[in-house]
Amino acid sequence: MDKLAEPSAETPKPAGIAEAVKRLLGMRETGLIAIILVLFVVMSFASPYFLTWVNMRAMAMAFAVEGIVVVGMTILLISGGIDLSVGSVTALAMVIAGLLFLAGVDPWTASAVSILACTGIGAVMGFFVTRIGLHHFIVSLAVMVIARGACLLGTGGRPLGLYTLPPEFKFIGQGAIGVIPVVIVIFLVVVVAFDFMLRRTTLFRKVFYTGSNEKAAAYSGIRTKKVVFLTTTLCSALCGVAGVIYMARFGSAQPTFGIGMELNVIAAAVIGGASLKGGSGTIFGAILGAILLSVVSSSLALLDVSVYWQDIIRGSILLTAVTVDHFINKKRQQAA
Amino acid sequence: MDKLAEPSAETPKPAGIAEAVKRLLGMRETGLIAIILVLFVVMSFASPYFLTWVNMRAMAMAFAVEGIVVVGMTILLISGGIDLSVGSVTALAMVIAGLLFLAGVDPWTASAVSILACTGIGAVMGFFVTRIGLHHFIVSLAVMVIARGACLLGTGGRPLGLYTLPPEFKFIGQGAIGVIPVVIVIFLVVVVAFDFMLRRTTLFRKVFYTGSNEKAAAYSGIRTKKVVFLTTTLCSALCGVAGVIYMARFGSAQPTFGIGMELNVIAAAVIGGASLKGGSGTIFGAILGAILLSVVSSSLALLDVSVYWQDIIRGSILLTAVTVDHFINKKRQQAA
Amino acid sequence: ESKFQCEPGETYIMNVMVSAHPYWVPVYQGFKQAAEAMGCETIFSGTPDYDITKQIASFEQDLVKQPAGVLLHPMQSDPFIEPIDRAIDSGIEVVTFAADSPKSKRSAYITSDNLAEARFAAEEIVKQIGDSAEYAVLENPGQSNHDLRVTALISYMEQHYPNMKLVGRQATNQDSNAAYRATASILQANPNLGALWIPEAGSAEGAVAAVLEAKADVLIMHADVTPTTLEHIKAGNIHMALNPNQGMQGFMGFVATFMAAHSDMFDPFNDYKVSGYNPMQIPFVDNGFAVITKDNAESFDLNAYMQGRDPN
Amino acid sequence: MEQTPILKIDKVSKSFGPVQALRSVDFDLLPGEIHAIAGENGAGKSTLMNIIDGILQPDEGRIFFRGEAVEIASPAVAQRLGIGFVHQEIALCPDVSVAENICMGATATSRSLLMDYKDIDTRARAALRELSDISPAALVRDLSISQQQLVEIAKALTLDCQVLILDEPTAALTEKEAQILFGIMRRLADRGISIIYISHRMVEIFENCDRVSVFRDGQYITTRDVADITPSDVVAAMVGRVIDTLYPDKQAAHERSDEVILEIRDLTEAARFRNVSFDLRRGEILGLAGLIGAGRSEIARGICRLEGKVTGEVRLNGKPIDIRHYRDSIDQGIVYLSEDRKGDGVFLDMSIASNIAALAVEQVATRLGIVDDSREADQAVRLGQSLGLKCGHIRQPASALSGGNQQKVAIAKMLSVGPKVIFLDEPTRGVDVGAKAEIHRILRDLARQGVGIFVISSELPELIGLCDRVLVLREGEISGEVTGDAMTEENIMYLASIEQEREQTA
Ligand SMILES: Nc1ncnc2c1ncn2[C@@H]1O[C@H](COP(=O)(O)OP(=O)(O)OP(=O)(O)O)[C@@H](O)[C@H]1O
Ligand SMILES: Nc1ncnc2c1ncn2[C@@H]1O[C@H](COP(=O)(O)OP(=O)(O)OP(=O)(O)O)[C@@H](O)[C@H]1O
Ligand SMILES: [Mg+2]
Ligand SMILES: [Mg+2]
Repeated sequence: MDKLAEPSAETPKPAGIAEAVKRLLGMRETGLIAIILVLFVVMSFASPYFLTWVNMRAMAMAFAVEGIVVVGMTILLISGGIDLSVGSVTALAMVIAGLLFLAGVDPWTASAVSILACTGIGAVMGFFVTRIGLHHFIVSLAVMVIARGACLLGTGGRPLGLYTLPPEFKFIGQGAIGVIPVVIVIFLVVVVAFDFMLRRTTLFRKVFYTGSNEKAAAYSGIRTKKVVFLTTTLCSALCGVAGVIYMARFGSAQPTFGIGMELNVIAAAVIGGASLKGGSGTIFGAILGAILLSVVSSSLALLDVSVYWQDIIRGSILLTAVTVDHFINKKRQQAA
Repeated sequence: MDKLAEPSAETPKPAGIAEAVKRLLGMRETGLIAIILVLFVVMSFASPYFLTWVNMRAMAMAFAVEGIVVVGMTILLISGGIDLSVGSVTALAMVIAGLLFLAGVDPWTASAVSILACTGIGAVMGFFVTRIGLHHFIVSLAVMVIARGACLLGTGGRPLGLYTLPPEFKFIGQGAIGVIPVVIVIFLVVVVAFDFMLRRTTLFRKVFYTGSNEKAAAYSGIRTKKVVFLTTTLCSALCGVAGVIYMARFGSAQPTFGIGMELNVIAAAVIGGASLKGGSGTIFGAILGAILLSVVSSSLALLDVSVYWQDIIRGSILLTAVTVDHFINKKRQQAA
Repeated sequence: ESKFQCEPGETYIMNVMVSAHPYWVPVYQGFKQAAEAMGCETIFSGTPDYDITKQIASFEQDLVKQPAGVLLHPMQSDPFIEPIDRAIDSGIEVVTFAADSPKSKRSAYITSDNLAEARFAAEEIVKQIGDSAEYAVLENPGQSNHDLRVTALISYMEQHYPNMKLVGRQATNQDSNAAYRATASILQANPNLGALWIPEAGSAEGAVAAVLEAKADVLIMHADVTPTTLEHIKAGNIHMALNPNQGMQGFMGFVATFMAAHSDMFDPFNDYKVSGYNPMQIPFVDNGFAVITKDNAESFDLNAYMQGRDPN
Repeated sequence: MEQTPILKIDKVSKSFGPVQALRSVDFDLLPGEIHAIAGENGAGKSTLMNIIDGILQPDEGRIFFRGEAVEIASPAVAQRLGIGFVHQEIALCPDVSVAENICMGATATSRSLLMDYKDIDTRARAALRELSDISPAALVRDLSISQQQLVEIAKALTLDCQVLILDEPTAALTEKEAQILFGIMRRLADRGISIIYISHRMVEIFENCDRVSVFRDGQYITTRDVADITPSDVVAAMVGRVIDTLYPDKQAAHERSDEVILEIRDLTEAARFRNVSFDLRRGEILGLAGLIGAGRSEIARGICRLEGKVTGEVRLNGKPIDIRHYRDSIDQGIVYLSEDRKGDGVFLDMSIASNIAALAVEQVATRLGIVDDSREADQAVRLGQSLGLKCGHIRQPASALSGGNQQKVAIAKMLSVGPKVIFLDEPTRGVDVGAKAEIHRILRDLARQGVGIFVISSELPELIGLCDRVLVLREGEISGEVTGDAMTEENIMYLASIEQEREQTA
């Protein structure tokens, strides 16, 4: 007690399996992993189709692109912000890229411009939050409405058919490398990259400082406004990326895409341990949260549960899962 | 500055017009009132129909019932909570009361039972938040899904036609006392009562203390968990009231009613000065926020603005309004 | 040799989005009735959400179960091209209904003719209030069949009745409170409004409330029906509703899917053997629509219809 | 004199995970006595008080109140028993007026349905009257830390209590307010109210208290009448060894140099201070004294560009420097230690190591900007050890530390960048005697190595003992400077409050 010691779980030492298990048990995400595993075991008994490659692929495809948005949202939440506009901005990304493509721009350029435009939207939100001093909630709510309006205006409310997208471009959304769909590869790259950066780089460390105690961060010489500006912009930029991938995947741009997505995405991050007050959260956890939500939805569909029961069961599983996770986590912290 | 004033303009003293104007200018809500006034002036030039009694009445009817939910949400926000389930719980209130009525229960009893059931839902959320220690966001998200599921299950997804509701009951939703619709009378009673209570009763002052600094409140002997339990329950109970009034008003119970209502309601409270971090907010301000949102929507419809432009304009006005309000408020605080 | 009968265990799936929506209920009843007549199993599937990724996932999960065919309501046309084609390549036939994916290899499409509905509504309005009056529409941008009902009516009026004046066009997105607000405003701005066309029933409920409150004399017509609008039709507050023939949609949908899966019954006079496509191709089946008025409203009570029937 | 104690603690233990904060502690409090508790940082003082107030529950042991065993399940129960508590870490509601904060306890137990704002105002005024001229209508969020501390005290005074606990109430107060507080304590004690007084300032204990109990490492050591012992006895009992010199040697005459490190000219910020000019010389420790609200913190924060719009010139080593943001200031080697430890000094939910690294994460990262955990840990261990930081391990969150140890984390953070000039605002607030001596010694060493040290402190003995020269600030203007033998409490107080003296004589 009197000496300054490092905790055991930090510096990786070649200490064998016991050590590895102990470290795993010490992680914030352990509870969530356990819950998902239980769900997998139950489901593979409940349905012979569950543990098939095709089903796994379908489930993964269902959350992979949204998972990219979850990454952006998690980082934003850690910095103390929130973004309700993710659904509309993702749709707007599809619409902008789609309109440019239909106007004759090649799809790669169109995508780049679209992602840039979304980044710009994020920058505008960042401006209102950091310079004017408004709350993220209200700014992103306004932008959510405006971006949806822009989608409708740009398309006249009708989906854009982009059947003529070249196959190299569609490959992003529909192709596969070996048996692994490209979408999932991109998703994994984004997740691994940002997970690493968030845990290890000085830049993203400042995101934690800012979200944990903005004033203390400012008193540590961190330009907290820049940090928040950055995370706000990044989240929209990742919506842009997601939108472009969706376009390649669906071969169309839908002005009504992503309605209600924000709650799903925020829920995933929060289930995964991100705090709505800022200062804590992990990409890994948030993705597990997204997986949990997605697996529950997919399982109910697979089991042919009556639609009238599905929402009730889904909500109850969500509540049970966060409760169980909460207790596991409490136990873990007491043990530490 | 040196005398202890009650929160915002309180005890009216016969102090002359100058004093009254000064007090008005000192209020948190002044900026919002100014913005709404400007909107009214602009609109009455833009459309000859705007400043008519019938239009005013229609605009008031359009937000009065939702306004009751805004009251509950504001109090909950002040205590540091949030509730995403308001839309589904309002719908569930309609469905429960509707089903009971169709089963032969008299509509008053059916309504009372339904409001009680909603109160129970709030109590369950309160339990999960205060006893288990989960976050309001995630609990109310789960309940939002469950309550919607219950609506679907109860009705098979089909709206219930309640055309046979007795006229005395429909009077709540469709009647008028003199020229004032009953709905608006109920709304005003709820608003005035809770505004008064929130400012003047010991019980509701504890809501502010709890939201401002839960620890400090607890150290002062306030049972903060009880307070949060209460505000969570109250918000759902008011959703129940709103649901029953909607039923009387539309003569039907719609299982899909109120989707997306939560964002609207939270936005109203936040525009009106409630903090998402808890500890501050007023009913008066929140209602002004609701009025602002509603007047903008009604005005755009009155001017027959193209649908595709409406969202863009609406979002932009929202953003402009909160920005202007922010600056007015800053000025006011500097002047004080 | 094939008959119009299923093998034991042969299963057909009907897949939709927003699966709790009451619209699907009579459709699925029709689907089931045809299936029972032909000794087949059915499953109702899809996603409760308005979310295309979830619907695609549920469709792909349907495929895992190796059904003989899927009757699909694709939420968007193009995103379903690849999944539908993949299903057909793996031997599972797909027929679309109420919304199409025309560029896919689906073998048939069953739907109400929204253009016909719009034409009918336009003629009825003109018949009731004359050909030089004011009318308004509520709409739900982004949902194709609702869009079509509105845009087709407007262009039909422009073409055939140039003196009909469109004075209001508001998005209410099936939300009755939004419809109440929009209608109230339209009534304010246009005291001479003669008729209101609404492409779905949810908005109609709010619109009626506004019209009644304003004591305005406005002819309301809408598509689809709910118990509340039905009562309003009986009471004369709503003039008329046009309801797609959902039962026929489901029944024909099943038959078409079955036929696509049993195309070996059929040897048509064309090149299918050389080209290798499914000979069972029907570009478009119109399931028709019913006109609901005061006189026949009794027959359109869904709750009465569903008495004693299993929704699943 | 055999009295029955009003409060008796019997073999109470408490642990937080692996940390045993209290081990079978005994303690008793007599009616009408002022009972001091002394102990190093992390000795368990606040933990015991939190148990008495019902905020924490003991793992073992019993509490007797007026001879009866009681279970104090919550602060509400404690209040009903008549226990009032001024917390070490300020716990007020920022969005609520001073008056409502002060009367919050009464509101919590009030049976009346309606708020009686007039009564609240009257009572708040009464409680504040002697302490300060803070407006009861002001929002707490607009107050400085010391003002908040006064509100916290006023709040406890309104309670009709039998036992009043004061956990380091004077840490952020100046002599003047502290003396007022002691007067009030005396009067309460005379009325038979028992007071537990926690402080790291020996002088206060010996001037104002009747008995003193000493804790060490979560254990109860002893209780003695103050009259029977000396401060060094208490310190020896606390630390387990004798600390001979509380303050390090001052700058010797031959060390004195005219070389100026930091030159401040005509520093002005409209509302808060005017025309502040001074030089900070190589090797010296410069102090800044003043009353609460004189603007001392503002000057330091203004120089570092942490707040306000300041005009004037700043020269570092003779060269004018242009600081736009605190980051520039840090890059130039000028750092500031905040007086509000909890509000802006530490990141409570982040690890100790990350806290210490916050000022320059780049230092513990590779050139590519990848944080190196082991370097971060090494830095924390190194700086922590040099300051005598006491903690389980450096990956614990800062919230698990005792108040004084959090302060050490904040100081370690400053030192991590190897600064040229350090502004310290109440640097030893809440730090125990031993650690304080250690911090003083470190500051002196740094000064000798050429670092410019600028200390703001409300504790005059600290300024006098530590500094080579003290500037005195009065209402935003420098009213004088004292050095050498002229550095006495009387002189400083005189310069800090001339205006008031004049007003009084006039
Ligand atoms: N919430 C907590 N979690 C873990 N450990 C804690 C917690 N609170 C206190 N401790 C530990 O308990 C011990 C006693 O802390 P306490 O705050 O009682 O000390 P203290 O005597 O008041 O010190 P100081 O003079 O610095 O205020 C310390 O080792 C501290 O780290
Ligand atoms: N955020 C703020 N808003 C309004 N007034 C403030 C704020 N911060 C400080 N003040 C006021 O500015 C004056 C100077 O405060 P400052 O903190 O510099 O004083 P100080 O000499 O450091 O005294 P202490 O820190 O002991 O209160 C005080 O009257 C204080 O109330
Ligand atoms: Mg302490
Ligand atoms: Mg200060």
